[in-house]
Amino acid sequence: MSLLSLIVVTPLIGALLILAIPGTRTKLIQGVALVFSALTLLLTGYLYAAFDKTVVLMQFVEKLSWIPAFNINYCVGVDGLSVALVTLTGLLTMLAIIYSFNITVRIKEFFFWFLLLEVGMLGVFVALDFFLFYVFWELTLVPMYFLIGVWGGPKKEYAAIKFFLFTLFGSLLMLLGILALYFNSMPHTFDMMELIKQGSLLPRAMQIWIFLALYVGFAIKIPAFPFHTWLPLAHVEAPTGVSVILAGVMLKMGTYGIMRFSFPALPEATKWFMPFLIVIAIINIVYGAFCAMAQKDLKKMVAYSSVNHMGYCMLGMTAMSGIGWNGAVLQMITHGLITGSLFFLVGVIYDRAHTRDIDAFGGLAAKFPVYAGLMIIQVMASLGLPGLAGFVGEFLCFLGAFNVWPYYVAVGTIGILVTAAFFLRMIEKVFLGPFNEKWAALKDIGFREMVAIVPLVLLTVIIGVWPKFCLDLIDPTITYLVGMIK
Amino acid sequence: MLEYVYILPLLSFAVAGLILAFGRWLPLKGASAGILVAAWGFSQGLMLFVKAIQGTITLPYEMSIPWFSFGGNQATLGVYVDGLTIAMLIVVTAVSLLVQIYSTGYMHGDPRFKRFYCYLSLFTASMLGVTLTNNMMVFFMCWELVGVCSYLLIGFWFEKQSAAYAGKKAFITTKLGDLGFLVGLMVLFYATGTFEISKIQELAHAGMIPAAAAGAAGILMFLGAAGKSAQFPLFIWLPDAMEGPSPVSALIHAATMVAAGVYMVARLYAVYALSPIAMDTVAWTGAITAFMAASLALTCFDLKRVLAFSTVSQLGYMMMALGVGGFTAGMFHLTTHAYFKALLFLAAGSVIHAVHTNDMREMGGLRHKMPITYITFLLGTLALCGIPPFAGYFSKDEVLAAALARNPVLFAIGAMAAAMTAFYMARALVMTFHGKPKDAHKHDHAHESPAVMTGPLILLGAVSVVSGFVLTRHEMFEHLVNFEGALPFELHHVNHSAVALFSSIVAALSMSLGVWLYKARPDIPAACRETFSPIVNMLEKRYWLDAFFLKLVDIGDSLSRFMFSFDFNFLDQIAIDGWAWLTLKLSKIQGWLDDHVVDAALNATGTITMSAGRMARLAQTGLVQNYLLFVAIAVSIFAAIAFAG
Amino acid sequence: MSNLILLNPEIILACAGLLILLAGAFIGESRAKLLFHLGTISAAAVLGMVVTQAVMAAYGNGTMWVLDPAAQLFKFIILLATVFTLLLSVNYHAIQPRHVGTYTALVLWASCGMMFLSGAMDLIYLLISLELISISCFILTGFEQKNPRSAEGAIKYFLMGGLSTAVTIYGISLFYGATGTTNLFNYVSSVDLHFNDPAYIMGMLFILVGFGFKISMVPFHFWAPDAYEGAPTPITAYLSVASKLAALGAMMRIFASVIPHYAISSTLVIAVLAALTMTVGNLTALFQTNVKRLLAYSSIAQAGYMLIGLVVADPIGRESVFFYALAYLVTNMGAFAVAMVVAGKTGSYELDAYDGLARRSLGLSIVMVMFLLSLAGIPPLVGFVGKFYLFASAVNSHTYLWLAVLGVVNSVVSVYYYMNIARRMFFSESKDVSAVETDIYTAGVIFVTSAATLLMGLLPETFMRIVKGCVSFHS
Amino acid sequence: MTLSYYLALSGLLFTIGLFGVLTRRNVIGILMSIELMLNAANINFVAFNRFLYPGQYAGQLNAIFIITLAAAEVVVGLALVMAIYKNIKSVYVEDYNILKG
Repeated sequence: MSLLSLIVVTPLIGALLILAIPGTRTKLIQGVALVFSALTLLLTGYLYAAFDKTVVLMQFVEKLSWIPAFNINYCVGVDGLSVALVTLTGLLTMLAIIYSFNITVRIKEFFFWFLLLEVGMLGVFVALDFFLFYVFWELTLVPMYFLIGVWGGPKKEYAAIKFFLFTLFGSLLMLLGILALYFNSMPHTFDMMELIKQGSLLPRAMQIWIFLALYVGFAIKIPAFPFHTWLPLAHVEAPTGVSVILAGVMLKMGTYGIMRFSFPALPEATKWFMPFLIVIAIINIVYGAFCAMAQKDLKKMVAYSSVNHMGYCMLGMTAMSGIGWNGAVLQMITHGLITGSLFFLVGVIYDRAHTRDIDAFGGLAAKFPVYAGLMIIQVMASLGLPGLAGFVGEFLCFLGAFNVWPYYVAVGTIGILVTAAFFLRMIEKVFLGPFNEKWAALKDIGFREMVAIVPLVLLTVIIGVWPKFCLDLIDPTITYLVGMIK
Repeated sequence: MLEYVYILPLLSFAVAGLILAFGRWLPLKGASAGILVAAWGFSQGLMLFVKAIQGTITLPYEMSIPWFSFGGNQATLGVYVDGLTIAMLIVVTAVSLLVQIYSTGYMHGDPRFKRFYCYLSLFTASMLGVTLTNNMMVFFMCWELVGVCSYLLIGFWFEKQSAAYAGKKAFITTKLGDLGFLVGLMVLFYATGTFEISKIQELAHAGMIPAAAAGAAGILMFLGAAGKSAQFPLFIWLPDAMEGPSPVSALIHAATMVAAGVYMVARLYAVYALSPIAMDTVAWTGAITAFMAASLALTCFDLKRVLAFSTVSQLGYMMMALGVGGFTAGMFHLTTHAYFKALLFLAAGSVIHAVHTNDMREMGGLRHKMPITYITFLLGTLALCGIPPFAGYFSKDEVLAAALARNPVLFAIGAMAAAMTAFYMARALVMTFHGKPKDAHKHDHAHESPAVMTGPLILLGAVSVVSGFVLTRHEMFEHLVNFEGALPFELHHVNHSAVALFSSIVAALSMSLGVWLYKARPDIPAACRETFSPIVNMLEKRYWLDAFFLKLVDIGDSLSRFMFSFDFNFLDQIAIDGWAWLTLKLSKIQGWLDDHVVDAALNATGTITMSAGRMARLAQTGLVQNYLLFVAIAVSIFAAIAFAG
Repeated sequence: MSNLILLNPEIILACAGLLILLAGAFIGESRAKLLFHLGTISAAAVLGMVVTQAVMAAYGNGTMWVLDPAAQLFKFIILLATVFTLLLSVNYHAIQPRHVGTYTALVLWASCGMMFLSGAMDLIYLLISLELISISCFILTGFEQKNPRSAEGAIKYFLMGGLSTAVTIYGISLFYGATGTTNLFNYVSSVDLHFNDPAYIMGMLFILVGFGFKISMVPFHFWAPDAYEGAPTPITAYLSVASKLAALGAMMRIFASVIPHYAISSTLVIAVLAALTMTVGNLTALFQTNVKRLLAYSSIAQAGYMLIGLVVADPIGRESVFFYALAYLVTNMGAFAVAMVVAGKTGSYELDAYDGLARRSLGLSIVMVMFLLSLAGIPPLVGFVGKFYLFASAVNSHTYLWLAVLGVVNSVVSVYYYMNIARRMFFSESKDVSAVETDIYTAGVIFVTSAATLLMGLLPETFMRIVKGCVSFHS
Repeated sequence: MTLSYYLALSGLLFTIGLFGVLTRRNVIGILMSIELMLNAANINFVAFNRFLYPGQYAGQLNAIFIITLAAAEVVVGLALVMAIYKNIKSVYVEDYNILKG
């Protein structure tokens, strides 16, 4: 079994093991979940280390025949585009599991679904066969449904089913697109690399239809305007750990899919769609930021800021240049770290105060310096402060796109301003000003929460100061991919 | 020597972390570490300066390491040192050092003393980064970082709502300008293919950058400078920034950070020089700012705000100088201004420390209580007003001369601003230190500040007196800071001495007028306030610029509320859930059909006939069809299909 | 006549039915369950025979019937469903001990009819098979004599069935008039003559009514929810799986194989009806509060999906229907089994009986979710592979891409009500928290079907190869 | 007498049967109407056999099958009517309305 298969299987074993443990042995279940997620993280870390940065093609490839009737293979591999995302998934899942030790009801089910979710997410990033990709893609859906629906907030059931239906609709359209590609390849295949080679030979109209079908599937996950409305709801209702995964990993599946497949395989359609894509990216940026500004709920604000940030990512993609794509990939990773940690931080205050209303707080910085400090660092990272991770990705996205779409980019910068405005306003209302004595009894951030959050903060700073750490992996592959498309 | 200059910002960064982590175990809660590093930095700067003057080091010096690569481009991390850098380096380290020493007294006993020094170190590090970097991308990073430090320090006493607000206002206003900077940077990148300053300069000197691109980049980046250096119309944040502790005002909002915009224009002067439009924009914005801010200071009663407006006005001078081609003049004014304005702020801080108010109407007669503060403030005032032989005289003189050389209108505006400067400074001096104490209680409790605070004041006072004179000896400053193709420092074709004489006389007259009015006839200014109330009102409203920006914020807020309501009410609830709703409705219809069809099931068979009347009656009872009828209909349709095709 | 040996499974099954009926008259009520076991064993034995025939590639035909791989596949499906049904019936409360013999015999005969149907190559032969199924099933539906629902369901089923049979027979007569034969072997040779003959087209369409009734195609589906709700639950499962799939198999033989695809000018009619079937089934299922009814409407929709493959009718299309039939067999059977278990504990088929089931019996809930997700077509379960296959055939055909798109939309709609059950099980609370017990027979069925649901989803290759081997109908 | 007369008769019978199925309230009546429709088919079979394919017996044979079949169906149908009558005490189809939705 290759390393990648091991990575995908480890959490699955953990999930099955948890299923076998009696539900009353909560400590054991938590332990198993932690151990297996940690193992996965170790393996992904090893993958990160063992990954050859100079090779632009797929590495750690494993190909086994699965369903020969449809020429479907179990085919996995990673390149610079996916390797960091795999590691990110491993990291965020483990941290989210650590954070989720505060879940008190139905612990067994929770961690079972959580590890199953990890299997799906890892699978999406390593799959090289489109059928396999689709299976993993859908595999993330069901655990997410239950995680939101059972452990979520007041409107959890609505949020869960909405998320499910929304994304399912997209993915089924994607399935049709995949099938169309399959039947137009010769010999029929689901092999992504092969389809990428053959896709460009399709007639333009066909490419456009297929692109559209795939795009809807991906766009719903990203989420791109106007398919984003499931996101605020799902993020807000989901329990903290799940919001982290949702924002940190699952949104990236959409952009990853487009970069991995749609753009390289359907160049004509890409060209045709580009003007729309850039407009959507700009709308995401500006509109997401403005929507976030209107929020009174801390979590919803962070959720809408994700719409805005994924807009940057799409902007970078539309550049169709090495600069922009580097930015887009880096933005995926940094958004995972930053927004993930922001959701953790929002969770910390919600666990204590049982409210997320921005106006309900005030002056917390005086009483909770550590919490305030972490929050301010991550907020600054989120609004793109240089020196922290958010900036480099964002800057490269803008820089890349500027070459092609200068005026759109100029409009898009408004998003930066608005993001700064609403985040600073939030800080002002929550942390600054006179201390609201109502919260005098609350405690500052605890050890378990620190364990979950501090690694993300550290990584935010490290990537911000030394982006090479990430970009070295990404750049060669991206340069190669972009060169290939052009 | 030069090889190790990169250590300066790194060390400062490290010290910031050190203070945050271990401050409580260090002497003076970590202040000592910050001061030591600043002192070392200052000594390094001074040595560099001396060596540069002596010519024992070759400039410009550049070194860099690869930072990261992106899509075939390489970003580097490194330092670029030329005369301009050294001049700025000395300003930053000197003021930082003195302010840190001063703050041990000023901030004594503050519960967040440690954090204050952490922020100061962080700021110093970032500012050194701005000064030393060889790369516009890193420049922008540090540029933003100083903004954050400014945000944190303005809002240092964040329990005060106004302080928290002012911090946010400063950050967002400068961020607005930074959008321009960002876009300008991108224009510059695509015009030159690099972020490296030396390469950009080379290309600019070789004329390889198209004038249009240079102009666009220049103007866009100047927006950023306008935000940072508080130029019209973005200067609105600076007066509010006075909510921060006075040492912060002295360091950040008088001497260094606000000068970063000027420094940026100077740094990319080669690019600006390619585009007359960009130059004119800089010059005119500077002139307008100088005039407007000076006029605003006339009616202000808050001591620190008077100084803040004065700072804005002086920054306008510098910009104007750069815009008209007075490269060296502008930078020289930056240097001298940094010292005397820091001095004024620290002295004002000393006063505020003593009387616990900013309002000049509650001061008065303090010169006996606080002699050192008074003397040093007086020296700073004279320097600022441009009275010979103080520092300001030399630099302001050069600025005006440069303006006259290029455009008499600019000169006239500058001269008027100079007159107003002298007047409001005289007003501030008199209201604070002369006359009778207006608030006896505060006056009684006032006392001279401790030595750690007066020490820096005295030092800065000395510098304010001599720096102008010293630095112009043997063309020392010009030798260090110059730009080929800009106006020479000593302008020979205009009557230099005439300009100097004229400006000195104007300043002296105007100052005397101020002193006389506020000391002997305070009733006249009061009467003037009455008489010219519309103008006073306009000035107190700051030309309605604040209102304008607040309106913008309001519009943004409404827009955001509108968009969210669109998002939620339309997009989510109607366009998306609407589909679900429609589906459910459809299924209800279907369910209704089944209810009433299968519900009646065979029941309906008895009542259905083929007659239309019967159908109508059925319609009235709600029983339209039944399932056997469906079969029959299907059968008929099938038959029809068979015969049709 | 020597070929008659190929019909041995049917003959043996029919005889077994007779024997069991007789035994039922003599056996004591306390040992009546033995008859279920006998029935199960004979069905299983016949299943073994069918498998043996398939393995030995024992193919052949008579004058009115044929034994080809497709027929064997459907016989396999039918017998498997029969075994499951009888196992589920063992502990079903509403069957009185003295009627066990009758019940078992009727189930076996109905299965026998279905097996005949799967090889029918003559319309009259086909008609008689259909009637054998129908008549047995009418009785089985009304088997709970004391239950008015059961009787009402049966009578509705019967009347609807009677009408469709009449229409079908009329169609057969027209077909006979147009072609001079009811035999499909003979017909094939004279095929080109009749395509534009109205009598022929009308005949074909009227025959379609009979099939439409059996597979509950809209608008001939109205009986299904009522009969399903009224019938004893094992019979509901049987009707929804065996009866439906057997009819579908025969329909495939006639409409997608014997009569060449291009020759049916009415394919569009079936396509439209397929679209209607999925849509109506899914839409109506949305508001059901009774699980049996919900599954009834769901099975209507499932038939709609399967019709996609029938409409496409090229090899991939046929394969996809065959595969989906297998998938549907295990999934739907399993879902009904779980529904039966839950009703056995709570005494109700209403949705609120599922509240908090996950707290009471996590394993059962997870298995039920698996079945529901498989019906909805979520990977990696077998239902997904089936849908994938169906959509693949539609995409491949180009002409019927719109059916695939509609199928996608319908799948999304269906998830809503499938997940509604899951929601109840996992998100809601119940007052009663006692565990739900499962008897050994039902547990066996649930175990086998759930394992198949998962394994066939993960490793579908074997089954795909089997269905590929079955697509070429004998003609 | 030509084929068309027979076909017309059979068509008429079929339609009458269908009409009856749709309009009778009594279950027995509906059963009888269905029988009419079956007989319409029988007429078809025999007529086609006689006029179009005179050499065969298939049509007539089919008719006999169908008569048998109809008998079986009626037996079961009447039994079901009995069963439901025991439960509901009515032979009118509009009373069979427990199951709906």
